[in-house]
Amino acid sequence: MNLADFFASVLTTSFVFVIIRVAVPLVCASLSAYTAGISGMNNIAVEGIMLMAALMAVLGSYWTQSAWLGLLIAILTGIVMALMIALFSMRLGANPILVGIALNTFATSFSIFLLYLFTKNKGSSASLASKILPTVDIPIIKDIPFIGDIISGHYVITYLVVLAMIVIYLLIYKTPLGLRIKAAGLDQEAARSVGVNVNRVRIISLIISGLIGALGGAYITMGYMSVFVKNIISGRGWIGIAVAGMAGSSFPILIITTMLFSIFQAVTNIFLLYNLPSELINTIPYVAVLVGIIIFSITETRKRKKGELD
Amino acid sequence: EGGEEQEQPEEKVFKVAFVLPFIGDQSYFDTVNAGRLLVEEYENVETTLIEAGDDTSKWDSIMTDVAEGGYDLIVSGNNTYEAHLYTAAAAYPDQKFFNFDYTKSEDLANVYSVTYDTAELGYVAGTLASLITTSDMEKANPEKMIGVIVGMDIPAMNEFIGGFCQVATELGVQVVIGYPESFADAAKGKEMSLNMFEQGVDVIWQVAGGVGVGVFEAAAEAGRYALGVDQDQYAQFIESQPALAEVIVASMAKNCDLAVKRAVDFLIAGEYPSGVETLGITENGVGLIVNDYYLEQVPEAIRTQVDEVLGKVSSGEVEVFSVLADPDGWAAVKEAALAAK
Amino acid sequence: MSDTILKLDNITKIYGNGVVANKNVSIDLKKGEIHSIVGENGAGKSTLMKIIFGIENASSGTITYKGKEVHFSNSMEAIHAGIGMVHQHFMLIPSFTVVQSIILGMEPIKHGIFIDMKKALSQTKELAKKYNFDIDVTKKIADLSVGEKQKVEILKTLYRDAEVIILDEPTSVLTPQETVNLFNELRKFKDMGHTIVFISHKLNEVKQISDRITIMRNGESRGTYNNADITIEKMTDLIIDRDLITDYSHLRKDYENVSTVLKVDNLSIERKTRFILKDVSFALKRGEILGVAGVQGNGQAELVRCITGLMEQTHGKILLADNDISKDSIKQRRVKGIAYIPEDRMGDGIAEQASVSDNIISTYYDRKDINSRFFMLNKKIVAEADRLIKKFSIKTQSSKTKIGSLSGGNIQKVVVAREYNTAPSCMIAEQPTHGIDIGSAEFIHTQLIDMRNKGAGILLVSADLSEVMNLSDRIVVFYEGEIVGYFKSVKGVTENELGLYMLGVKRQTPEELGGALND
Amino acid sequence: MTKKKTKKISLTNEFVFEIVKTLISILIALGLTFVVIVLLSDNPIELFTKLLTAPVTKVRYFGNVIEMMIPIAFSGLAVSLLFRTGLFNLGIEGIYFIGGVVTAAVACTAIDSYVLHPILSILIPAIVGGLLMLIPGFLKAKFNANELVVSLMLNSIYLGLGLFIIKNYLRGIDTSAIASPAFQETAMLDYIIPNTRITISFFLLLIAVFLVYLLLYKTRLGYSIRMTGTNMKFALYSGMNAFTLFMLVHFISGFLGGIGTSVELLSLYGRFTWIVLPGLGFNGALMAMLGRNNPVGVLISAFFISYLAKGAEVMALGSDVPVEIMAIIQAVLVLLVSSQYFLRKWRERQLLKEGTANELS
Ligand SMILES: Nc1ncnc2c1ncn2[C@@H]1O[C@H](COP(=O)(O)OP(=O)(O)OP(=O)(O)O)[C@@H](O)[C@H]1O
Ligand SMILES: Nc1ncnc2c1ncn2[C@@H]1O[C@H](COP(=O)(O)OP(=O)(O)OP(=O)(O)O)[C@@H](O)[C@H]1O
Ligand SMILES: [Mg+2]
Ligand SMILES: [Mg+2]
Repeated sequence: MNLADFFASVLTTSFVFVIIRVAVPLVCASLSAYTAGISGMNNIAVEGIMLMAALMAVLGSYWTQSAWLGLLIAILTGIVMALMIALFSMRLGANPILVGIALNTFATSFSIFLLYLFTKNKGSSASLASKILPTVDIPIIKDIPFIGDIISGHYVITYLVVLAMIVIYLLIYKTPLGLRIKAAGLDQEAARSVGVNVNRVRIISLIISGLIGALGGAYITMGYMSVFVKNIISGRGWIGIAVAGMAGSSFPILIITTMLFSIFQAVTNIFLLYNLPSELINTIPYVAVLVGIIIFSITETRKRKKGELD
Repeated sequence: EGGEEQEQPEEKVFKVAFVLPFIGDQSYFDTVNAGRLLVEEYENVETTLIEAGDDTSKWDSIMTDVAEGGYDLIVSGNNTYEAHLYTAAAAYPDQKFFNFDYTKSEDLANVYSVTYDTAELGYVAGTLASLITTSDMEKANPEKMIGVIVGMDIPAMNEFIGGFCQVATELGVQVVIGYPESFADAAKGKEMSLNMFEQGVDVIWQVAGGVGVGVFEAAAEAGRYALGVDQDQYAQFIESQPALAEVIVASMAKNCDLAVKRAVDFLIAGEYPSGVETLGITENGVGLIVNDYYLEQVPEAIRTQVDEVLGKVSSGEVEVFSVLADPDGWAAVKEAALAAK
Repeated sequence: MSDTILKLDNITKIYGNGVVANKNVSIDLKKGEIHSIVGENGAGKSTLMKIIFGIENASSGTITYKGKEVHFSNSMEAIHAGIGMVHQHFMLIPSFTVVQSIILGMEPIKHGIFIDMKKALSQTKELAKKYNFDIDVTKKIADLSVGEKQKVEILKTLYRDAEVIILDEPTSVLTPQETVNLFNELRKFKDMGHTIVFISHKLNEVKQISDRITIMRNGESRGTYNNADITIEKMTDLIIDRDLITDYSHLRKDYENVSTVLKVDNLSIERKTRFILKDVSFALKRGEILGVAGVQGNGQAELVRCITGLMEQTHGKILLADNDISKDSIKQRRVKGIAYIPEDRMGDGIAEQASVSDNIISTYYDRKDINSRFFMLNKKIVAEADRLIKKFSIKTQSSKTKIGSLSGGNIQKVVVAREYNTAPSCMIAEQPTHGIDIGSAEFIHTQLIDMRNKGAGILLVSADLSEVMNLSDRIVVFYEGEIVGYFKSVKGVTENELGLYMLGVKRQTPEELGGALND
Repeated sequence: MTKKKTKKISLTNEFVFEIVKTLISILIALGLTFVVIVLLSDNPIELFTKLLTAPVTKVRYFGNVIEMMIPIAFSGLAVSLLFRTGLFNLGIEGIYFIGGVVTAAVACTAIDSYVLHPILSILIPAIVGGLLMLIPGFLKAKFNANELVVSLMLNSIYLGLGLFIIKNYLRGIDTSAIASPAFQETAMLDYIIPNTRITISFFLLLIAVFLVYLLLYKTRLGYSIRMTGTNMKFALYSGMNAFTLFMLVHFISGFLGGIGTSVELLSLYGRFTWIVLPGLGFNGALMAMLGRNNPVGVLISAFFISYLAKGAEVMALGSDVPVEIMAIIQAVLVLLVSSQYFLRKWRERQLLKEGTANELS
């Protein structure tokens, strides 16, 4: 394989399609960390939420024999986990970060525990006849050249996630709730002093966070895959947390960074077939984010020095 | 019940412990467990499964517990975990051990080990895959390309694909190799497989544990073929996820279950051996699983050729390249396979 | 009785740490009155207000509002019931715009779910205009001066149209003119039937504006008086049980070896579009207090940050006893003799979660006498802290108490004690008595004069003109980043005249201003 | 007299309250576990007893508890220093991995001394760990780069880099797994207590706890760490040098991480076999939080969690209850113990009672 082959595979509409496919769970992870984070309730249990949701999607759709009910169960799982953060940190005063770490360790083992309970198997759900959600061909659009190839034919959840993305954007930037969420995150005392019910606002943010994180988990086992494999999230949740940490409160930076990461990830998946040291190739997306944040921080520091910020 | 057995000492019950990191790896820990279920059927065998987890710092301690647990035989193994078996075996020389998958070069009197000729297995898989890609089977394409997804770029894993590459080169078929460096990230496995299919591959063999599911997903989505590993993966999925099962035209088995049964048989017969035995196609240690779906999907011409190859390998007529035996030669074999056309 | 709108009955509040902040306090507020609450720092005023506003829960006692017993469990409920509060510490979010800050919690809506930004803008603009608050509502809070922030706080309450408006020390950062405006507004509200609770340490203001006055001491009410029935002296007496010094001139002693301790030479801070400081030059001598007057936000804060090393100037030099310290680190400057009482006492001045003793040594924690070679000497630190607590009569349970639980005035005393304790040659005192009760303020003032008498040069930056006039030997006035007025002596200078310079109406010639550097 | 006595054991005493609260949390966690065991097993009482008592039934088991405790206590110490300084850095995970690779490199080198070799095999990874932590430290101190992001990315990068090194430069040819060669015998730490695998690392840990304690509470550096951690602006204003401080803290933290990983490998492994991040760093973060970033607290948390883990492991061996049950106990426990308000209402009522009582007298 040579460089020409490589570019041939990258510079295609189907590659854009691939990027979207790779990006969906990462977008979910980023949004999940972001929505919780801007309300001042850091959710670092994204990985655990996605993992449990991925499992519950499979188990749920198996029990109910309905993909949609499975999705619902997955989402409820995600929400319940996110609410655990609310319960413990808001009602019981535990550090939300600690709750997050605890939930992650919990999810890692508990997903295996549940898997074992229902399949007598600790590795995968291969023996369960679970359901998946269909892919969607959008009429008319699918026949438009290029655009149709890119935006039609994705899994149902992909469209749900795009929808969620738009809704979250509008919510944060255009609605009273969004303003209050930001206020709660920036200074809870100040928010409280004008009658913002900070706890309620944060609970809502966490519910959204759990929901979107769960969508990411369900995406993986309810369309993209049809089987749960132990530890199937493989760090995607953490990437979301890192991206959200980098984006701060900015929604555009969040999405741009996630997409950049996804592009690097997709390229990495191609590079991996080129007989190069795979363990190093695997670090490409991480190196990219690292370089990104270094450049970002340096420019911010320069700006601050020059007084263009603050 | 137990009391009755005590009174009739001639009805000895053999207690066998299986120490595995976990089961459900879609791979040979499951197969070993299948072996356990096989011998569990025996009237006079009682088995205990111990899932010790994948944190090897705990294995010595667990092995010691098991060694002190009064078992007649302890079954364990695999390149990552066998060191702990040998540590315990050295400490408890009267305890019998069975290493179901041996790679270690040293040896102890109370340990009987088997190793599987996975290179032969790879050769068979490579033959089948090469024949499929050059065939006019329904989902095959004109390109002569096959793929393999290997969990990690390490010798124990590469041993599977040395023969695979060798035979593909001989048959003029190009090989695409992908190492996801993971046994869990099925999504990545899927993306890599889809990329392979995109490049013109039409059949992929997976040797990657949980990641293998991603390979089947990709094959189902792209309308191509996949080959399973370690056990009958068609059977594994046909009930629950028929769409996935239908891409698995054949599976290359590493018959650890049979090996386990053999070992227990020796034990019961009172002639438990010592030393290392290599189980190849001849010994039924590895082989192609022939099921109805294989018969239905793969044209008879191809099947005949595969059978021929099986025979040749078994008889030693074909010398299969082994990465473990010839680590320095591997690079060249790989290069050739990647470039072949 | 029918005109009582809000009635507190036997309110007791015990904080989680065991502090009894309010003890059986009973107060009734009449509809349409301005009711002041005075008392020294830590008397429990803010706590009482927080209880009314639903931020804190009373441990016992009842609140009756409009004839009904109420239990507000959060401020939302209080706001809905028609109670508004301007807090002692700013409740503003720096990255929000003024509009966002004002509408937060009561946003105008369009299409059922979205914020109607247009309406919000026009409403807030109107509101500001109606009450004569000159403020650009599209600005970010971070870009506002302290005075402007205070206005935003008041606008927030007005926007909510509260019936009972609680103002916890709203005037401490306003200029005299702004205070007059505010009082006019308050009277207007009163006439419209609003009830106003007003907390201040400036007793003359209290006297000016109030109908009735409640005095608090040690968490207890010492009685409510009609304004006409009580004099400032009586109030003082009830608050601190002694007389206050109002004129410090008799305390001043002339310092012998007059020499320049701090010289600021052509200092400028240039930003993309404008100068924050422009060619500022002055000299501060040993044994003097140099007052810096000016409306907040005219560069004084930046000047101080440059001198102390928290900010970098773009041009110019700072000399400490003839050594150029412009490039020195904060630490080096401190070691060379600069001490600094910061304006933002909660942000810069203390670590809220740390103990009083940890806070009281932060600027000299590595000093020899409280350290051995490797370790800090805990006993000596505690002894030092206890000594300072005593000397500065800081009200705290012990030196191990979290400083965050002290009242504002006592926190400030900790800061002053710490800076005092380094025996600096140059003290930068920025709003040193902002929000401090009369007793403590007097105390801090005498400490500053004491330092001056011992030969320290003190740069006093304050928005409180009477403080500047009372303490300073010489005065410079800042306007838009420049020195526009210089007074060699405070004698004969009136507050009004200073005010004209502060507002940029008058301006001296360069020759006259040169005195700041050369006198 | 009597009054004083009642006050001493009353719940209003912060310390007593914490202990009561912790005990109740443990009871609840165990209660829940019991319920789960009852649901899963036929002989719940026996299993439950095993869970609680197994670690003290055999010297070896108790040794295992200590063995498990050591690496997570080291990483807990390392992380707690960072947390204390207000730095949310999870990079110790990566340090454990790459530090392990460095350990392997040193331990596989022939050094003919039973004294020097272990010392070098611990010291070099520790120094490398410290230096590597300077990367996020520098980026934070100089450019205020988000340390969480940087450390998470570095973790993944160290994983790839470490694997690359092991595969290409440090591979044991006697194994077909991806692992380093067996460590030289000279490098390995000796077992010092019969029937256990406890090595000198246990004492190193105790010394580390003591030193970190001294550092935090008795030294000037510790003071500036604590002040910076509570209010960075204040620390700056007070003249503390954030840059130097961040660099020092990161270095010490990485240094501790390096020791943690090397003693783990030199005591329990014999060769480097990790192919994924070992999770010890994340676990350390948990210990740090559970122990309230206090070195002694970290030690106690690590012991406690290890004790339960061992109990769960013994219980699960060969039973119907999967060992993952530990996850349930641990989660509930961690959450309850760290819940500051848990039982707070109760305590406040107590406080009020006492407060009014004091008022009256
Ligand atoms: N929730 C909201 N509702 C209505 N308008 C909003 C809302 N949030 C922001 N805006 C408007 O959009 C503009 C940009 O808002 P944004 O919050 O992005 O400010 P920013 O300071 O640029 O970003 P950030 O503070 O999040 O870093 C604001 O000036 C405001 O007028
Ligand atoms: N959150 C808190 N936790 C514990 N104690 C507190 C808390 N807030 C205030 N206190 C204590 O309660 C007492 C009353 O404080 P409060 O703030 O009400 O005083 P204040 O009269 O407003 O003083 P100032 O004039 O300085 O603002 C003080 O002793 C203070 O230390
Ligand atoms: Mg083909
Ligand atoms: Mg107050």
